Amino acid sequence: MHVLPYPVAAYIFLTGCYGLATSRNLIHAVGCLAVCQSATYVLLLAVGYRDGGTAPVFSDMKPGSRPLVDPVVQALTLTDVVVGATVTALLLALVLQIAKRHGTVDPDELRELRG
Amino acid sequence: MSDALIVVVLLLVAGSATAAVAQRDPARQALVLSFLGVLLAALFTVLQAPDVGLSQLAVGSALTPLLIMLSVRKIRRRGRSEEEDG
Amino acid sequence: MNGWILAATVELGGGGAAALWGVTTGPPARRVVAQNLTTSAVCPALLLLAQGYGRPSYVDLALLLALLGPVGTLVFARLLSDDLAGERPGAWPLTWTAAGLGAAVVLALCVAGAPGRATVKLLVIGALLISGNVIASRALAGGYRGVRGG
Amino acid sequence: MNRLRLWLLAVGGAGLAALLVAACLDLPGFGGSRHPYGDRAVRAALSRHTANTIASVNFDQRAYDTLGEMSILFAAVLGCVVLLREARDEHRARPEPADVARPVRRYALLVLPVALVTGLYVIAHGQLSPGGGFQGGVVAATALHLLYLGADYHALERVRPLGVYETTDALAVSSYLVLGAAGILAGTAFLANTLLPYGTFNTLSSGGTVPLLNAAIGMEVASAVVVLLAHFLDQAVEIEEEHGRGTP
Amino acid sequence: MHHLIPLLVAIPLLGAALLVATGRHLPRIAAELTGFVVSAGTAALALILLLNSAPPMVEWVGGWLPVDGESVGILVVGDGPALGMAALASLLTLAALAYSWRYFDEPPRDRTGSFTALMLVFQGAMCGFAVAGDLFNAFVFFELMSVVAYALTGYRIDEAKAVQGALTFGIVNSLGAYAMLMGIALLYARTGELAMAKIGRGLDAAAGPGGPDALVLASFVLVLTGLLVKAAAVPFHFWLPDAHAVAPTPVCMLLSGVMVELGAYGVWRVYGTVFAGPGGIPAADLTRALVTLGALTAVTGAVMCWYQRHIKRLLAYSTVAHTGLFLVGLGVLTPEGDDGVALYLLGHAGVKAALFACAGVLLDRFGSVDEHALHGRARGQLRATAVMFAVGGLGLAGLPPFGTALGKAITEEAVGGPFTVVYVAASAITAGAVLRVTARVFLGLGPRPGDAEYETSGSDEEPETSGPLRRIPDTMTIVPAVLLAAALAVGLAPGFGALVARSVNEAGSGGAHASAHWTLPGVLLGVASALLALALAGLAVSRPGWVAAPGWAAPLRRLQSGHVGDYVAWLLVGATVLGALALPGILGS
Repeated sequence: MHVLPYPVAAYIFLTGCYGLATSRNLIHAVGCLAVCQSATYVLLLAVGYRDGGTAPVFSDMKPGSRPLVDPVVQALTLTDVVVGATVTALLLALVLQIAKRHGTVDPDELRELRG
Repeated sequence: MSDALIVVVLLLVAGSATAAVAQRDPARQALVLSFLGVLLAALFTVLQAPDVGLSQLAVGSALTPLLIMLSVRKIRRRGRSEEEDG
Repeated sequence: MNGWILAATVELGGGGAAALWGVTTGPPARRVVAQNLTTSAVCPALLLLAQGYGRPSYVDLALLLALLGPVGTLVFARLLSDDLAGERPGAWPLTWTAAGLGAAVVLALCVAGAPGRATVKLLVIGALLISGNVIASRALAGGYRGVRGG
Repeated sequence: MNRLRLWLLAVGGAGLAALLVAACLDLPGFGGSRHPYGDRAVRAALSRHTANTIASVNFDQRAYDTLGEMSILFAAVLGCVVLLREARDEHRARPEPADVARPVRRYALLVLPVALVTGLYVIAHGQLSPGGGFQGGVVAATALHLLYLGADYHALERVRPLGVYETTDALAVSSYLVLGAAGILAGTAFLANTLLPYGTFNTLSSGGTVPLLNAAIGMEVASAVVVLLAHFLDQAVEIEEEHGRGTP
Repeated sequence: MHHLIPLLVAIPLLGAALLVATGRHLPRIAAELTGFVVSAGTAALALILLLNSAPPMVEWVGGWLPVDGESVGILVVGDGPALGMAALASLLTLAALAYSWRYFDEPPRDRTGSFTALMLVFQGAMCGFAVAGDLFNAFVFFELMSVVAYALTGYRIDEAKAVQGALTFGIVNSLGAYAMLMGIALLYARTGELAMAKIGRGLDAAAGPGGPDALVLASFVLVLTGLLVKAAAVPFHFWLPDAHAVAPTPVCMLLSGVMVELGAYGVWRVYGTVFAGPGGIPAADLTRALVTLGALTAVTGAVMCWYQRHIKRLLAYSTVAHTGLFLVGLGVLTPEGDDGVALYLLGHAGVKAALFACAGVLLDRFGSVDEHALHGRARGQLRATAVMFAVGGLGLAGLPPFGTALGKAITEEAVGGPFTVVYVAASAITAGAVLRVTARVFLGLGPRPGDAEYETSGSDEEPETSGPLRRIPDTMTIVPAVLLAAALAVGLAPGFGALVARSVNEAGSGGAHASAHWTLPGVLLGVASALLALALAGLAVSRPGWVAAPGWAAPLRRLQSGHVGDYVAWLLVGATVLGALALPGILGS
């Protein structure tokens, strides 16, 4: 019994936040957001793991023959992966428009919305 | 034995996540992100989630890098055509 | 638990760490080579894991990686062709070593399993993996010239 | 770098880190055996003859979540189409064809059908073995773009009538919704898997409506990803700003 | 009847899918008509369900009815507040679609229906979030709502401010959503359940004699971070003015009118069902956290609102101030507070959407929403809009008999004490700013003010129509008028307050019934806010120097830097503050 995966997930999340806050390039920032999201995958799947378990997929094994890991978190993570990919695409589309309209993708140089 | 495997992959994932954040150039970050994607797929396999691993592979190994690299290319091309304009 | 998983651990740990080091340091040329070698490091490990866990259905993961990994490298080879133009990274010794490793793993698994549909699948994966890697290396070593606009 | 931001980041990060670490120590140990919902889900999947429990959770027990997930993809693609449309001050330029080395071109054209078939295989076996509509759809859509990687953009454009893919995307979403609403018309509930026989365990037609919903998702994802990548490719390759305008 | 609840999501989505499928061949008028009919149908369904929501309904999607109290399906709830929020979202979408009838004369080529389709998906997402009874399902619809909102905010891609605001919105809200998902994962690890009520029971069962532990606190903080980012509580609020000020006007009506309030609703729902039990967060801690953050939000929003010259940004800050007031009202955890906030929220939605609609008229007539540039330009024209803007301002102040006044009066009574001052001040200052704009722009009163250093101006914006409008279409006048009338009806319709109170209390955690009706002190406080607002506006116009930005307001304005990195750092600080505010209960027990 150990708890290593949980702090690793927390660490990934905070690292991503750090990158997001200090980013000098919006594409890089979107990448950091993807890193933040991978923390949620790790946490969810770690929560659902069971020692010695295997995937509850019965195409190549008999039901009840082995301990099973939690299928629900896997379905949740699956949804989460899709969400992550689509959000990345949408944000990248916005970054492209920013590059066109502002001529830069450095957040330090975007000075339109203040005060 | 399984635990050792999980620990190894977890540490690699943490390391590559750090690297992905530390690479400030988006093209280089995209390389690390695609590596992270494949590693995450391996981690999901180790955590007995092949379904999630498959979708992570599908998204992380080719789709996301393609999206990021196309954006990078667009922005670089913009920069170039502006330089040519003077 | 068993030798297959031990082998996968070694492969993932060693190959993964080496690829991580390669992909984060050095000039762009080295990084793309390392990215390409990720596929050859992880794909055999996935095969070994499927065998180690006794779950033939996990082999699909390796199939997908053998298909899509080289595609990912082609993305970088194509869209970074300007950066790579001067360097032409090929790293042929490494590529062939990785290919040999993949072949060895596939052969070992073919021998361990009973011949049948699974063997065919394994062989297909092996072929895809090796050809994909070699082609991706070829693409990095000047596979795209004069990409401008297109 | 802004000094205030670094202070905020340090304080906020430290606080959240402390909180998360404290929480981790209170979590049940990794690999624990208490998964009440998971165990119920496995039983429910077996009772409905679905071999892949994850597919059963996705397309039967929590199909409503998948409806939301599919809508997110649909909305994001629609959003990208809107955001990456040609602006008033832009025009399209024909890109020069790329010069691709012959082995790479051959490989791409050879692997393309293999990848397409693999994508379809992953979709079709979704309710049996790992995989499903989402994974297979992405693979199939990515496969198509081997044409761009191996040949050039014109080759891809020839096999990609965008309007058809957009319509397919929308129709796949509609069919998922209609299948869901059929449950209400049949007098049970939205997205109820009670319309079709559950079939024989571990065959392609098992699981009632699971394969149908799975196929709808596969169609939706494949066409959505094609449309999505098409707009990014257009931006990266074709669309140019008119010179002397555009930037403030 | 309860089987129909998921259709609140399915119908608008189906409409959107059909619009996209046929979008290439459909004339614009047909696309808009389809959108209007689908949206109206959903609104009608929401209202019918709402009328049948006593006693509260529940529905297990997919027919997975619980066996021995355990189910594998997803729960949707059909109680008064859930269906009420769904109905509100649907009706506002309908209003926004009607308002945009002659809007956007240049839709994307070949895709006439895409704006309408996005609005329909937005409607479906808001309805789905409102009726969610399952925490992960709530996250899914929360994310759907966000994704559509990013795309809609950046819809005018020719506008530099719009795309920047949309990206800031996207990054901050996505991060908030991921924090929420981490919280959901922690709750799942503890209880092994996803339905909100089951998680609540699971927490109670798992809590030892020591009461809640750090895990409960962390999951509470993470889940609330996601919801409070959406609700724009200080210090999670920075994205809101950046996004709401630049979104197309019909979208602003929805964002400010109902989406932000859905964040507050989510806080109420999640606390009441998940964390209210003995294994959750003690009531005193929640009150401390929400009342502190809410009061801070109200004050910050009001101060920043006063110093804006960009009219839509000014309205966005007034939304921040009002959500602060809602959070304070919810934070005291009394039935009266919940009732008051429900009524306040309904009235506010009408008033705020109407104000944004009027600002949109200015934008399309003059190509500017800058208070200084527009000084006196609308004098003598746009009379109807001028009257509605002024009436909206008074409604914002809580002048009886607006719904805002009734809601505010009840909430003030529930909160009591020094917080009454916050309510009166925040509503008066935000309303004063709106009235000041009315006086300067529509009446041309006072001298033309000078420029400050650190601010966002609203000039040189592109009108959202194909060019500046010479004649304002009737729909753009009728819609705000109807919305204001609805806000009045909330306060005036006999028995409506009591009806809302009853359905909120039936669903709420308290269970106790409270009455909701006008009281003399409430009316007097409402009149006082309105008079104070008028006085502030008059002072601003006649003696600008007296109410100009003092030195201490400058740092506050500097915090709103427009830099997404700053906002992310503030999000982390906000999570820490939330944890610190709720910590004593964990330590003490």
